[in-house]
Amino acid sequence: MKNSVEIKNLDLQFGAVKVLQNLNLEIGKGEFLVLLGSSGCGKSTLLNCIAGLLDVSGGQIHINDRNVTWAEPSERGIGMVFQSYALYPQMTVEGNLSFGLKNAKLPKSEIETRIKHASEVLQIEPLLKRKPAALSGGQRQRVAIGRALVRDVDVFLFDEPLSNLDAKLRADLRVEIKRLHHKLQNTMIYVTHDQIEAMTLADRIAIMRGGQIMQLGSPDEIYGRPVNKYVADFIGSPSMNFLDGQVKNGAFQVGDLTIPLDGYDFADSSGSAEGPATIGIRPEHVVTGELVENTPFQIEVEINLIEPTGSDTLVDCEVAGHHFRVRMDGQSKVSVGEKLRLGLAPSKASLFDAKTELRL
Amino acid sequence: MKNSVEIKNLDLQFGAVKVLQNLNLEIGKGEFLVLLGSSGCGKSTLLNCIAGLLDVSGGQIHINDRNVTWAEPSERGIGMVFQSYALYPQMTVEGNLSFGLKNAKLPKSEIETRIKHASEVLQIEPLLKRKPAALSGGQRQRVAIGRALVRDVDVFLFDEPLSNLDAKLRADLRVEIKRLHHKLQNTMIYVTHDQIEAMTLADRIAIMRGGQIMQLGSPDEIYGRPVNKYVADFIGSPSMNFLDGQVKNGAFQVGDLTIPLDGYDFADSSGSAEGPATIGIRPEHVVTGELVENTPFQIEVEINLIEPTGSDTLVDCEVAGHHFRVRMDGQSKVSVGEKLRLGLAPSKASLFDAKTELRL
Amino acid sequence: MASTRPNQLFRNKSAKIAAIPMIVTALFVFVGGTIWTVVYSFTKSGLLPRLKWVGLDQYERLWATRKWLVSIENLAIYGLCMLVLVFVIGFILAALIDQKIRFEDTIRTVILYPYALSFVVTGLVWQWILNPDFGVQNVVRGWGWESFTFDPLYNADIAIYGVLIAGLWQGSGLVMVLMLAGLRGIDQDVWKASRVDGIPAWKAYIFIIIPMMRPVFVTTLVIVVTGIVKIYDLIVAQTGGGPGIATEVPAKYVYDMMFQANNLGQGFAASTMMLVTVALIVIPWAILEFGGSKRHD
Amino acid sequence: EDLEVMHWWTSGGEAAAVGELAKAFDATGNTWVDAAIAGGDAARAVMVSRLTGGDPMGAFQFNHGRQAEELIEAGLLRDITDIAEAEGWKDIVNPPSLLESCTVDGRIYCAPVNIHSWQWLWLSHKAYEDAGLDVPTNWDEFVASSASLNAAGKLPLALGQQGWQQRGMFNVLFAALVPNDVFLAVYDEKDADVAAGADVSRVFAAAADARDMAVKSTVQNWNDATNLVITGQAGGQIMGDWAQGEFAVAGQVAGTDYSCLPGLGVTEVLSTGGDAFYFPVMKDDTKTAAQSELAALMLRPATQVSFNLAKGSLPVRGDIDMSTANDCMQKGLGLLANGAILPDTAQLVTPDTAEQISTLFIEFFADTSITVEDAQAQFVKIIATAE
Amino acid sequence: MIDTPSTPLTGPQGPKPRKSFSRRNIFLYGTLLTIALFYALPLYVMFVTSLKGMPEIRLGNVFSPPLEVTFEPWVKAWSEACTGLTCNGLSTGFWNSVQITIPSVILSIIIASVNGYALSNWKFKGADAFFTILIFGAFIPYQVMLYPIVIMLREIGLYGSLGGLVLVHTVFGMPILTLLFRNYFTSLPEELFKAARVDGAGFWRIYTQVMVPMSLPIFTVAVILQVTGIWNDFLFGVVYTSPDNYPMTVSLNNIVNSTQGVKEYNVNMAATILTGLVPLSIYFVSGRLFVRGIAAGAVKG
Ligand SMILES: Nc1ncnc2c1ncn2[C@@H]1O[C@H](COP(=O)(O)OP(=O)(O)OP(=O)(O)O)[C@@H](O)[C@H]1O
Ligand SMILES: Nc1ncnc2c1ncn2[C@@H]1O[C@H](COP(=O)(O)OP(=O)(O)OP(=O)(O)O)[C@@H](O)[C@H]1O
Ligand SMILES: [Mg+2]
Ligand SMILES: [Mg+2]
Repeated sequence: MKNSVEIKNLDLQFGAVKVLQNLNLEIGKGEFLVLLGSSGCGKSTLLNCIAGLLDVSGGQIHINDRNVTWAEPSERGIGMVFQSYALYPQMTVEGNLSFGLKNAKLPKSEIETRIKHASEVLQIEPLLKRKPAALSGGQRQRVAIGRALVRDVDVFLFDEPLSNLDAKLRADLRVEIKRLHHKLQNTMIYVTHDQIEAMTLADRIAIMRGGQIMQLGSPDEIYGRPVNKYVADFIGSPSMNFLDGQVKNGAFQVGDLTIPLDGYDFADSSGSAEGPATIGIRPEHVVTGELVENTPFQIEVEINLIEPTGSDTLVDCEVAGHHFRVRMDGQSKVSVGEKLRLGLAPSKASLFDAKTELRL
Repeated sequence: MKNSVEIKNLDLQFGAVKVLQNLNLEIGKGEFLVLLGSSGCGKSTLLNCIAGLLDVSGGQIHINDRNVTWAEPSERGIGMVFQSYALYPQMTVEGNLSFGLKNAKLPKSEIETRIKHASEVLQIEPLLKRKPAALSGGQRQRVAIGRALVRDVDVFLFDEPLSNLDAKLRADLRVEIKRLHHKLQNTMIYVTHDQIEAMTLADRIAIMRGGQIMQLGSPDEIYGRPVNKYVADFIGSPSMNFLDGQVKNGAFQVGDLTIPLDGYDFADSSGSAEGPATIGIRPEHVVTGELVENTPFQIEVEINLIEPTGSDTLVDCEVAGHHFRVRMDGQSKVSVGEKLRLGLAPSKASLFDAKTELRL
Repeated sequence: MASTRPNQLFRNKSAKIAAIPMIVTALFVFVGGTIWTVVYSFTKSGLLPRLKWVGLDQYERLWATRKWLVSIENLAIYGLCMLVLVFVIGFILAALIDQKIRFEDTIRTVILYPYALSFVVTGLVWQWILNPDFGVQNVVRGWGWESFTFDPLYNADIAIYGVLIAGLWQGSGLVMVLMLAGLRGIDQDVWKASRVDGIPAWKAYIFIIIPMMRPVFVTTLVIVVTGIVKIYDLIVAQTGGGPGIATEVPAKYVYDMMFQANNLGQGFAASTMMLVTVALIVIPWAILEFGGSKRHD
Repeated sequence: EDLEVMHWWTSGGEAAAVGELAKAFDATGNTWVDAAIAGGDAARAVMVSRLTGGDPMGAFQFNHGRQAEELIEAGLLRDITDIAEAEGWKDIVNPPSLLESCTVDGRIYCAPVNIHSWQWLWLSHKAYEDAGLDVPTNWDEFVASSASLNAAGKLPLALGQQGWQQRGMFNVLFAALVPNDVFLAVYDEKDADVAAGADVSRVFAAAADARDMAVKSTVQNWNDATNLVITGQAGGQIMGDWAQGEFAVAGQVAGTDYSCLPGLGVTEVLSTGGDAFYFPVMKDDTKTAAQSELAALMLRPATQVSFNLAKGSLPVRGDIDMSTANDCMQKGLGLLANGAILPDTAQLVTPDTAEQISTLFIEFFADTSITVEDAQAQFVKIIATAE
Repeated sequence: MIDTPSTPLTGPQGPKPRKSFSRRNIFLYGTLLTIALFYALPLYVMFVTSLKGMPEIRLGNVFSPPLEVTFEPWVKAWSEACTGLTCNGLSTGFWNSVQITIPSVILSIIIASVNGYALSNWKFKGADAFFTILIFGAFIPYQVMLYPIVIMLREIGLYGSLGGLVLVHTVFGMPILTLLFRNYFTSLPEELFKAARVDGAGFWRIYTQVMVPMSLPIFTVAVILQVTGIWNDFLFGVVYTSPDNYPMTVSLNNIVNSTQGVKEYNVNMAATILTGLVPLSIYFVSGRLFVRGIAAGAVKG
């Protein structure tokens, strides 16, 4: 048993619209995989296919080395948590948790044990007799997870479980899910379009776009070495700054600036590519203040706009005619119109081909 | 004309439920005020009162020094953007923008000029002939703003305009709104429960709770010197760490730790309070690595959990029996179970009375 | 457990089994009944259905019969007026009731109650009320307005409108309730937006709210139109098709032919014409409305 | 044995009459199971449905006439010739045309039970008194009086605005204003030339008169029209013998408060429409036996007397004592006895034709722009295509 | 907490004064009152007529209140009016009607709701075609189908029985009800349905345990539509059953529609009001649910 979930050449279309195209994915036992992508890219569709809630148009799905392509959802050994929670509104929390077990005709004692265990893990014991309407968002969310938990399955599917919550609750629940994974050690497939969630939770992240997987890798890899401009732009908040220019003689030229590329790790290790390209620099990788002196490339800009977020301060400026953002410490005192010196380290930048948008 | 909006002794009740209680608020001309508070605290209600969409139960509302308590919404010189956008679904974007103007019997040329201007500012010219259903979330949002914009009013009211959007779009639109404010220089009252939005956009923030304003001040003030524990906890993500203990002899005692309070700016400047209290320390104000040496208070902890977010790494640990979170640089390489040295600067901490929860 | 694609016929088995009553009804009752009707419309069936073919004779006679032509014309007038007015009245009532008024329940029930009463007698009551000698006209004249004339049921030119009044009285309550429900489903923010825009309520209803209520209108439309096409009892109870044949309608023609004239063939020919017309309208519409797209939410 | 009998006699008098039949039937040791549905149309629909649905009732009421022909052809109805013969109906039924209507190909399929006649003009004494006129004694006087009645604020002729009343009135005019042979030539032989002739023109002219006289009649139901006559608001009404019931209920006395003119006082003749019972073929022999008993019983003198007195109709046999009948009914009995009778149109034309004629007159009465000539031309067309 | 002690307020403050006789209110309540009167007028006429004796009715003014109130027409309508030989008024038919209405309403709603459920959540190939036919069926005049259905019922041996009538009501209620339920179920969150499938619930279990408990409002709507329709039905009741099962409307029809003989309008009116009481009381009881039901579902198309 190598893989927990294996998806082979999966195709799915609604009528003439191809939503998933020849998709392959292997997820190891106990792995926490996050599917990340913008709205409409097919994340939920993929999850629904795995769960058996949509009939695939082609390809196979294996769960625990069993071909389940045509199996009923309940026979696949999966549990699923929905974006809207989808709690049964007329049943109590206990009813919600036990519904699936009763369907599976489990003995009463067994049902009780499982509910007890799940509600302990999720700390919802005092809520068991309430109906969903009497719960707060976070509590509902936990019940929804509990419903997957009691099924005692190996694979958990989460479809944007946190996207309806406010920022604070979201942060708290994120931690809880992470903790749960540590405790249970089962496979989790987690859909989100929130990249903070993806980065904090995932063992590996799959970035999807238009029904295909763009990049599959650890959060570090995706953050640090995005395979193309789309991924680079998608990951990171505030998002990466892009400057369009040329790679020439081991340096990047944009407008009248020349950024040396010494230390940049080219994808094609043989040599340095040449030609029109885009350089991407994360706002948090731009240094200011005294540290500037140590960087290979420096520039002075005028501050256009300041957004203090408390912990950080975001500064908008212009570099070579491109809108450029810099993240500074929350305590920094700067003001609009002031001049600011910035320093960049090419080793932390990303270069993309102007045409293919692939990493250079 | 001192103030753009003035709210005096405002009361509002639904039947027996008092939603707003004796609320006073003055908003200067051109100010960007954010109303921040958890769900159900009365933010929307207050905004609706200002807009004239709800009849107040007591008190007055002045806009541009005119008592508008009994005026019709359309006569108040306000524009409003709703959480759900509330676009007229069957009209084109242009129709949505012009409907109110046509109704006010403005000359055609004037209507055209205003629409042209608004759509330029918001960059929605290419969308003018489309219907809302054919727009993406962000575009709809801009149309909703445009509808307020064409009314050419001094006061804009926003009711959680971004809460339905995904994180990335949200960040982008936030910037746009900020920019718009810079350009137009009109008064804006903006409701949200997302504190990042509040911090980045506001000139001043009003933190609401249970129909009352807890604290009104600049983002810095609110972030740095919260007046009570509620505000302190509410602002900041990840949220502030709280340790319950005692203030004794100019130091804070929790468990067997003693945190010196030298440099702490007591609210009651006369002297240092004594007795049971809570200390609040923001995760981003805890230092690690070499910098620890410079801090007045240091402690070694074991790492329980790590959450890398790309740009930062959040570390969970335990301090004096309390759950404690630390924000580290995204590049820091630490692992669960490892020991970590932390340093605190009391000057950046907040102290709250254990009973009243007010700032000491 | 299948690793190969299972037989399509047996997927979704329970749903197919559950839909059997619907399929049987659709095929046997509606399609079967329709075919049966069409087939017998080419026969010379009298009191009993009999397969004595006469070709298109029944249709020729049908279209040569003034009563039928008048029926169609009446249905067109009645249908159009009813459709427009029942929606207008139903909507206005719903809009008025939606103004957070007091005694809403009472008013709603008063307006809905005609729907509960059978036509047999409501027709009679309206006959009385519209009767010039002891109805409204009489009362108004009693007040001193001697020249007041209101006798819709006794003037062949406008008799159908007399029926219309009763039809509206009976049917608008249901439309009102449906519309009210639709109004309650409208996002309150849209209302607020229109108030901020300074749009008067009537304008907001016409330009904003009504277009947003399309789904309710569709459901209501089906209910109202089926009621119009099948109108029969009211006419019989109120005017019996009179004065003269001024208020005859197709369904009554069918009924008269079948059960009074004992000429089933003619009745079937008339109903075939009705069904063909309905099919021409309903089927393309239904395909647009219900076919194709999956879920409308 | 239980025998279900279906009919559309639901009003008070009718129900009482049914009660007499039921009593008589129950006395034979059987049980009459009553199934009454008001309204001939609905009732006929039910009867036909029950017959085709294979769940026939024991017996059912139908109008005399050709309505049942198809049911007989389809073999759904029982041949009761043997009973008729055993009971000697041929000799007792008066007029014999009633039995003829029950006969198809020489076999008898129904039992006639009563005669209802349409040809009555009911006149209000009060109305004429108020207008200072004498009560007319025939149709022409009645027409002549209309102007004065009008002047006195009275409605000359009360007419309910329902089709069957208008058709009925036309048929009455037809029967009363032309010689019998003309009537039969048109309705029985379907002679279009006669229908186009001058005799028939007189009927149409009279119908036009009636139309003018009734132009202000705004009531719908026949009994509301009758009420106008009772209260003296209208001069008269042409309506069948059942109208008598209304006068009786209102406490009016024939001769003093109102007059009845059979055959409109012109040709004193009555048509012999009425009701008959049919007996479906049943599988159960005991039911068939019960049917036989019922059929036989229906024409027995005792039943005829009690039934017809209750119903206000005339018996189908002339050999019984009806001395308890009232004034108008006695007039009718006298006519019957004299053989001053015509078959009812329902016995002569198919329902389809009747319906067409009916529609024509409904239109004619409602629309004064239809001329006498037009109407007659259309009538001729209908007769020409009638079967 | 900000609590600036404020100076005494001048000018408009507090709630906007609303005159109870504002133009808006006069218009609103005036219109509603007028309309309510218009709607209530026929009921008034029916009611006063039912309390008059026949001589008074003959006097003619339908609007005048009874000079002499008599309840006899009500008694007569309920328990004395004759239908042929049985003179029990509406009372016998009443129980028959109850016996017809209850199973018909239940069966038609169950079948239509299952159809709607299958059409919205378990769509199979061709389902839409059948649905379109159903909608088409809603337009077919009942009379036309009278004989074909007699034949069908005869073939399946249900002709003349209560079961047959229940079946007929089910069939003719199906189009509109299916439309209603289909639209309602479609508007319920699809994820609930999916969650139940993951929980291993099958077609029926999801229907009974998840969908039905969430759809009480639309069921109320359906009950109202069906109770009104079936309770007031005359034609089917009389054509497809035998006399011992005739519904109340047959008595009503017999009271009202007797052509030859004396017409007792007061009894007619009383009978009609009595017949209408059952649906009417259902409206009263469920008015609120009715609105909510449609709002939550039927409305979405
Ligand atoms: N039933 C359907 N018929 C046709 N197209 C569909 C259907 N369901 C989904 N789609 C399309 O499939 C694509 C993928 O949808 P999916 O729900 O998987 O997106 P997603 O990645 O989950 O987006 P989100 O983040 O908004 O939930 C979308 O473009 C959508 O329009
Ligand atoms: N019509 C109403 N009747 C009774 N209570 C109401 C009504 N509208 C709002 N409330 C109550 O008033 C309080 C404030 O509501 P409000 O909508 O202003 O909250 P909010 O701060 O905007 O919250 P959110 O962030 O969820 O939008 C809530 O507790 C709510 O339950
Ligand atoms: Mg999704
Ligand atoms: Mg709000």
